Amino acid sequence: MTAQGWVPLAVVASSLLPGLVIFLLPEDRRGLRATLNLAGAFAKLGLVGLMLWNVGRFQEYEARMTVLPGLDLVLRADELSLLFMTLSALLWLLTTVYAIGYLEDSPHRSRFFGFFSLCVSATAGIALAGNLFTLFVFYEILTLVTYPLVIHRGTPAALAAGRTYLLYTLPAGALLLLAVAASQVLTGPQDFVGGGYLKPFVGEHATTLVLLFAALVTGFGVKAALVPLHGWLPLAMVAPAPVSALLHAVAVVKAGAFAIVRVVYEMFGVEFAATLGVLTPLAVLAAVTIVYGSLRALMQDELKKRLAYSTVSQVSYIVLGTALLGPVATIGALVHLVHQGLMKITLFFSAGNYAETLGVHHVSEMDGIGRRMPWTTAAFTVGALGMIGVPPVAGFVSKFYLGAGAALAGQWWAIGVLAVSSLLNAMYFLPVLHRAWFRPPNGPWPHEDGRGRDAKPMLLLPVLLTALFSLGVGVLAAMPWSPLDWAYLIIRREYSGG
Amino acid sequence: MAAEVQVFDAVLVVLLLWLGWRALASADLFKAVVQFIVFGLLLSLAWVRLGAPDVALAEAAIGAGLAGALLLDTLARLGRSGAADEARPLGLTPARTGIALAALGLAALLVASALALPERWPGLAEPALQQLRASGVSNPVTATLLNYRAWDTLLEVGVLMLAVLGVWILEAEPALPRPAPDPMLGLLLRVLLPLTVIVAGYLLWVGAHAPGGAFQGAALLAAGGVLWHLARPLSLGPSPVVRAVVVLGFAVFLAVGVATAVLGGGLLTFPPEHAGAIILVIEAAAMLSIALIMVALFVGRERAPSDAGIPDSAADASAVPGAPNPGAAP
Amino acid sequence: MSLALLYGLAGIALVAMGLYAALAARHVLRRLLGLNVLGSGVFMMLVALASRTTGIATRPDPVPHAMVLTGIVVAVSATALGLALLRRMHAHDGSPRLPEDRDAGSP
Amino acid sequence: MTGSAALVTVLVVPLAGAVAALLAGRRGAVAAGLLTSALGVAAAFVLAGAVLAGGMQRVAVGGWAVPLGIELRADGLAAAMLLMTAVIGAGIAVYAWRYFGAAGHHDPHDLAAGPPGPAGKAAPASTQWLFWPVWLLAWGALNALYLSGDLFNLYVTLELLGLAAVALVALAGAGAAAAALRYLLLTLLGSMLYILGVELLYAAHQTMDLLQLRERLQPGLSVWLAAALMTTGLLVKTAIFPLHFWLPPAHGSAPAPVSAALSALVVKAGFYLLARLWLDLFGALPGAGVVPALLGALGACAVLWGGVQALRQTRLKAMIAYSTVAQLGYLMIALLLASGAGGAAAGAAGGAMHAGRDPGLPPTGGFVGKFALVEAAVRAGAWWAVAVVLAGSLLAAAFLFHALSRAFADAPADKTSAEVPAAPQLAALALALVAVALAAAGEPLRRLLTVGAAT
Amino acid sequence: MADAAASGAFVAAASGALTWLAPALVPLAALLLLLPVFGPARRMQRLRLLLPLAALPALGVALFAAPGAVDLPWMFLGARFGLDGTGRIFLLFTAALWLAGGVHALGYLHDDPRRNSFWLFWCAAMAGNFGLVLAQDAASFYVFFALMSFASYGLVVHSRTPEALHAGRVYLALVVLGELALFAAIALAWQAAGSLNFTDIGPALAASPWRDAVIGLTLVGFGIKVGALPLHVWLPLAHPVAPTPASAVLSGAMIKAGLLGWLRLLPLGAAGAPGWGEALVALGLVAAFAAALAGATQRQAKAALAYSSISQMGFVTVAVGIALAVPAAAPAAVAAAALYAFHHAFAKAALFLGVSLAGAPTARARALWMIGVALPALALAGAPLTSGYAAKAALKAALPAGFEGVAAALALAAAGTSLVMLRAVWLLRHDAGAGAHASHAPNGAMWAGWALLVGCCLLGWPAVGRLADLWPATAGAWLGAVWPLLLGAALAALAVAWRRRWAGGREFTVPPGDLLGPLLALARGRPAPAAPAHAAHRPDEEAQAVVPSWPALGRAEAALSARGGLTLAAIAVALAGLLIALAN
Repeated sequence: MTAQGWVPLAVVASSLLPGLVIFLLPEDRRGLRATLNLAGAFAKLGLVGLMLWNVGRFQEYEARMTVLPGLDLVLRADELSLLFMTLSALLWLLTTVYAIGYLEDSPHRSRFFGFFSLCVSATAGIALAGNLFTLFVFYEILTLVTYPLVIHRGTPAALAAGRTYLLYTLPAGALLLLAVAASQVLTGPQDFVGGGYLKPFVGEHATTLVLLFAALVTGFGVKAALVPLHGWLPLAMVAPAPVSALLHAVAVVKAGAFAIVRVVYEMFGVEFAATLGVLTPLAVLAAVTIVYGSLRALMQDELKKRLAYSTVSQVSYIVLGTALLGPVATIGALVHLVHQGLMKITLFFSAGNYAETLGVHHVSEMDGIGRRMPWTTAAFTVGALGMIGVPPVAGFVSKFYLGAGAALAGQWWAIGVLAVSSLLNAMYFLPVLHRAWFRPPNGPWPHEDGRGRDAKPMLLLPVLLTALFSLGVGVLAAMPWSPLDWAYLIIRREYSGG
Repeated sequence: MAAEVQVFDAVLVVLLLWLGWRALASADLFKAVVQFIVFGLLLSLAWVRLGAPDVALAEAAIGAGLAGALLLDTLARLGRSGAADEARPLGLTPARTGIALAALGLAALLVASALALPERWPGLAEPALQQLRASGVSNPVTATLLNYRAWDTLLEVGVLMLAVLGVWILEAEPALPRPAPDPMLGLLLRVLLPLTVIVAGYLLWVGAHAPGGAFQGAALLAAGGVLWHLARPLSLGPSPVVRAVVVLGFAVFLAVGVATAVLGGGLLTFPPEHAGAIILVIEAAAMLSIALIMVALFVGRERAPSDAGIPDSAADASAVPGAPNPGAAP
Repeated sequence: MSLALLYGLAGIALVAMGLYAALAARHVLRRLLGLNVLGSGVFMMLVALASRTTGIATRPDPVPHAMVLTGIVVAVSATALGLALLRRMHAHDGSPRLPEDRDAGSP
Repeated sequence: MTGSAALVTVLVVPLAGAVAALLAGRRGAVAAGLLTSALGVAAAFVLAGAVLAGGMQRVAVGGWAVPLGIELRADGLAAAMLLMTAVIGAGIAVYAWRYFGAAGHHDPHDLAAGPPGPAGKAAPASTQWLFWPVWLLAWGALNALYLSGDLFNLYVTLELLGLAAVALVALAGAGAAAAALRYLLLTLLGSMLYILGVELLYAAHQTMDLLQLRERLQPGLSVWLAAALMTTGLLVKTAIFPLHFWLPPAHGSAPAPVSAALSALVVKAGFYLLARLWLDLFGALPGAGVVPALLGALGACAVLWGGVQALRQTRLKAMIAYSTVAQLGYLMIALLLASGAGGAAAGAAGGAMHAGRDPGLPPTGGFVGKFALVEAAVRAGAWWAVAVVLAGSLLAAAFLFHALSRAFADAPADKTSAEVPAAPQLAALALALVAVALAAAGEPLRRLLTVGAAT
Repeated sequence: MADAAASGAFVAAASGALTWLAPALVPLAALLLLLPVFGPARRMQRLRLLLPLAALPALGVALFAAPGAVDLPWMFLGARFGLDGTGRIFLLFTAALWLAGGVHALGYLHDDPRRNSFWLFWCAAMAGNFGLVLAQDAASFYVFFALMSFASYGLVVHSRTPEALHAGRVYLALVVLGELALFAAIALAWQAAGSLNFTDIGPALAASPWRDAVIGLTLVGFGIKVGALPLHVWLPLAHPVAPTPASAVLSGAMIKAGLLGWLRLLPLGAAGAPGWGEALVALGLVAAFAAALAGATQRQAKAALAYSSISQMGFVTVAVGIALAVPAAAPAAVAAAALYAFHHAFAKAALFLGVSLAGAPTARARALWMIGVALPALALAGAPLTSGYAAKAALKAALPAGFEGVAAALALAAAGTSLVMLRAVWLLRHDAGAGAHASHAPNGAMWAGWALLVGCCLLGWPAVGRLADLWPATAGAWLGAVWPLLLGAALAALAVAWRRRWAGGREFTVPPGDLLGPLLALARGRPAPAAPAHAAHRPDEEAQAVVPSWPALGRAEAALSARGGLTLAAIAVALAGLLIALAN
């Protein structure tokens, strides 16, 4: 453990400890619970900031603990981990604020916030995982602690969604277990390293490596919601809005995509993976997911379901960018990891605001909602436009790099996929915006909450902030410390150092 | 030592096997239990024939006596319906044929391995007898029980204690009705009780160098206790006094173990010069405890409906049984 | 045939009988009897074994004797507990058999 | 404190605690129990430290050398088991403190339980305190079992443990009597088979000391027969498929802390002994590999069967009980892998860690154990084992989440669930933390486990 | 991209940045003022009067700023803003147009209940339009272009009538399509040039293997905005339904943003792309003719004006085509295109604003209006002494050798322009009562805005060109300038006569959006509605057509969802089996 090894540990602990304490709090200790949550979130953000600053100056953080001989738990802060870490820390803070407002009077808040914090801890672990085993461990923990959140409402639909979630994630976990164990047997202890570490093993194991790749991608692909492993995600939208935010932006889906990025870049090494011939199938899989998710989103009337399918599609941009050989596509993938999170959380927060304030759950009920809830709808608009790739919202930047990367890689079809998908994005988001802004309300709202004009401040503030961030990272994309800038930093390491 | 097979042995073995089988296979369970008791008594004869008088005493007092009393008592309490069993309780069915074949196969294998044993066999007799001098007693069985393998015995006392705890747990609920005591027993008790106490003390004392010891003495003492109970029903629930006596043997044994360990000898390592005395102390405490435990196993915490006068622990107020259930079997 | 062998074989027979009864009987009391007979068989084998020291040592091996003594005490303890359980089960369920051994009609 | 003193302390503390609890009676038993737990944990840590530092600790009871006397030995595996037992036992104690504290309680964890009727109610509060002496005796028996190097002494500890377990199950009241009785009959039968095997070994080798036996062991009919008898007896006690049928009713009807103790500790004692026999004693015999293979196969069946059955259950505790059956199957597979050449350390580590009760999900020790198991299986090319472990872990996770979802399903209407006493929650949390710590302590634990394993 | 030097440059460039960003930022700031957080809508009434002035900074920059540029490496993907010659022309007319339009809108919308929403989109679109003119790199250009395009949707559907919504949907669909094409084009151009600066892209693209792709995508992407054939279909739908000031800026200013995009991104002058160029010329000519003819059949003045815009942009397209085909001719052609855009912007915007003044109450006002309408119409037709003549002349002068036929065709097309202008003016007069778009009589602000534009139309030319260019230098040139006008008048007379004599008063009308109706019908798989399209559209029905249910796909999803575990298990088993097989 380096001298600075406590920092990554503290990052994980900053949500873990409050989470554990929160479990024990009585329901009515709102103030204390909120304080704990927020203190943890701010502490995490501060720690992440510290690491960002220092990693930006080429210092690394590492904490290592040997579990079994040759089997280490490694938490390491490098550029790539911090990209994800920062996103999740920031969004955790906002989601916490949002959730405090959202769940104001609902039962089982301690349970909810407890699991929520654990979820974030697991995500921190995934982000900081320094080797495959650690990644896997935290990945499985994430499965474990997300489930209670998915079924939090306890309704039959929630339970069914939870079942489906498990139906996908548990076999995936088993497959991963096998794959991780097999890779452990094959290579012995290995840390993630820029450029990958599997190349020397190619000799007689080429086919094994291909299978290993397939197993890992399948396992991680479940959380990344790659078609046909995506079925759980649209169902999981029955969970409360903060959970959706968590699933789609802060933690779960991102974790899957992030893991795939790690595997491709720092386990196999992208160039080696290309010579192995596994990248093209992965890219095709991502492309299919992108188009399929968009098509499905088009058919949904339920707003959150539409958003969920949109996530299916959007997250695969990350995978697609990863699978396209070349630094530019990689930048696109990495940036999209952050940008998609910002935009999608905006959308889900907005959807939550609609549901909470007016009882609106369906697109068909949204006529004229922009007039009724202008701020929320403005945020929603920013998110939706970003998803389509309308500049200067964040989505544009990542799509731009993905497209350029595809061109650079000579994968013309990928540009086509991006274009078709953007078109479909427009087809399923623009009508929503149209209804919201340009149509008169058709009758009273389903379940109007008497308070105020727009949503409660606690619900509004986070969504405005995320919308602002979505806009900001697009407008200031090229600024130092922006996600794009950071992605460049990662890429310099990946393609030159590795 | 009788090493030659005599006709007596052959008859005894045949009788044992027949009684053993009858004890298991009699359709009438009462008969079966009685035959089991007789089987136990004959078994102690066999122990004597095999040169194990200590075991014989224990078998007669505990294996046949106490166990038999417990079985009979339970049978009585189960009532007519509970004591009834099938006409051919061990008659062969397809499933039982399989069990029988397995048992026979096991027996065959055991026989084969028994036949493979050498006729003369050293065992641990040599070292056990050689160390006798340092053990503090001259009866090698007592030496083994309370010195060489005292750790076994300590845990064994624990097992007994545990049994009574289990019975206490189970007897917590309102006791089942039982017949009123027989006044004739009172008379018998007055004669026998002092006798059992004296004999038990003797057995304890003599155990150091001759067959006998704490278990045998305790069994005898317990027999007296049971008689007492039959004459004047007792309640041996977990009242402070009862608990103290029940735990006494185990506690003393353990305390000795701790003391020997702390004082430098090591766990249950008795200095040869004091070994005899220490063993006697342990045995005395153990005998008291075991005797009470055995009675308690028989008596439990129940009390006769007519006899609510014996004070019980205040803590057990909830366990006071109600009036006899007139609908239950007598 | 030596004494040890005779009683050893008798012990083996008791073991087989007891094992059969413990497994085949349905009345719990009979099962307990079976276990006791099984135990007696084991003890008899042990004591018979101890008697094989004849001619080597002056007395039989005391260790098996001690083991048997312990075993008898353990067996009676277990029997007492079993009987208490049997009484309790009978009072509660109205049957002296384990649930899986209860026929539809008979107790 | 020297190693041998620590060893004696570890043995004596729970037994003395039982005495104290019994003497203290209803009001003082809890204090005695909790104090004993604390002392026991401390002693176990000291002993583990001593073993780690000084290798195997030996105490010849009464100063008598084997084979006449009994030698108590603490090697790495024993120390680890002692430590685990102490920690889990402490958790159980805290849990039981509150659980039995609430008079006339209704088991809050039995989701399917109806209103407690007069017939089904647990033993009255006046006897609930007996949990403490009985549990402490069981703990003492476990410690004695781990440390004992003598086959007959092991028999006595097994009996002590078995009777204690039965008495604990009986705490659930008359409704549990049948289950407890079945448990008693089978555990007695198992003991009898075991002692029969001990007798055969003694007859053949004139010693009951494990180490001495290993040196003297000559393959032969009686040895094989003894091995078979002892193994079968222990299989019954360990509830290995298809001899597991007694376990679900017994564990399922016991009070919650008792179920925890039984599943987490008591059945594992049988496994511990099996492992000792097959890793230390019979494993050296030529051709002995068949039995672990068979045990492994049984374990595989147990994993799958237990998992499937667990899913079928409607009662939470029955579910957990079947999951215990499945977990024991893992242990058997671990035993098999450990008995194979090379994988001993990993397999043993996996097995030992699995002893904590969880379905092998991270971040617990169970997960690390499962991982080690899979890795060992992959390394050994035992693909069937990989398949079984994976399938079993899926089933386990499925039933766990199934149970969890039931807890959630009831939730919205029921605000009173927030008033479940804090201590059980604390204890559950603490145990979970221990499981996590076990994962974290994997490396020291492994070092501990290797102490004495080479000898 | 991000290093210490960049942050240093940030400070140094701050003042420059302010100059070049102010035109876009001021409208954005105005937009923020409109957001309700600053007070209730009622109190905003007076403040709103200042909104048209948000265009003033842009005008100021266009008139007074020295050419230059500033790099803002932190913005977007590394932005560069500045002004060059072409940009100045575009900024000039764009700013003036938005200013005049804004003034007009003040009056036009003064009692409109949705005016707040209008001004929001107005400001946003204005900011986008100014920003894109000043952008010197592709990404920034794209950002502002998107801002403008999407914001104008709000202007198009302002009335919320079914027609407006339908037009809005078509517009939006094409905008999205265009954005995609541009997106791809810019991504490729970036890859080709390694930079997003326009100055780097052109030369680099000439040698790039992606040249054709970029050219094609750029033509399509901006072609939609320009209204190039066949991507023009939104124009005749959107312009009539939008509020008049919005139509004016749409047709006058925003349409030119597409042109500017072409000029910026296409490798004009760097390398010849004769195929593309000639195709573009041909397309432009066809557009010039066909749109003029279609416009002449329209029944709504604004639709006719919209078709006229398509036709006029056809002229510009010809210029761009030539620049693309013949590198040597590029500078002249580009200049001509810019001048033409300048001219067309004012003229067309003046005509559009004229539409809402048709209902003038007094005779004097009507006469004034008539003159004010006739002048821009003449300018568009290319009459001498108008900017139209100068622009057309510049265009002809830019034609290199080998394109003489094009010159003739352009002259003929000018006749078409005359025709459509006559039709438009006629429609304006006859629309006067019935077709007034404002809900109230013209008021001072409306007149003021219109007057500003007419004034610009008449007097604006010197700001960009030589005064002497406004009239033909020779008699032959006079003739050449006048005959198309006369031909157009003759055609008009013929058409009127034909209608009276032979058609029994029935009018032949090209439905606005011409190609769109059959296309949509084709997509729906049923015949086009017989009735004129604008009456037959039922937006909801169409919405459903865009969001299909595709039951088979739903079933597949349900199956996947229900058997997800199975799927995964099957995959897992197959993988595991293979792993095992391999391990052995």
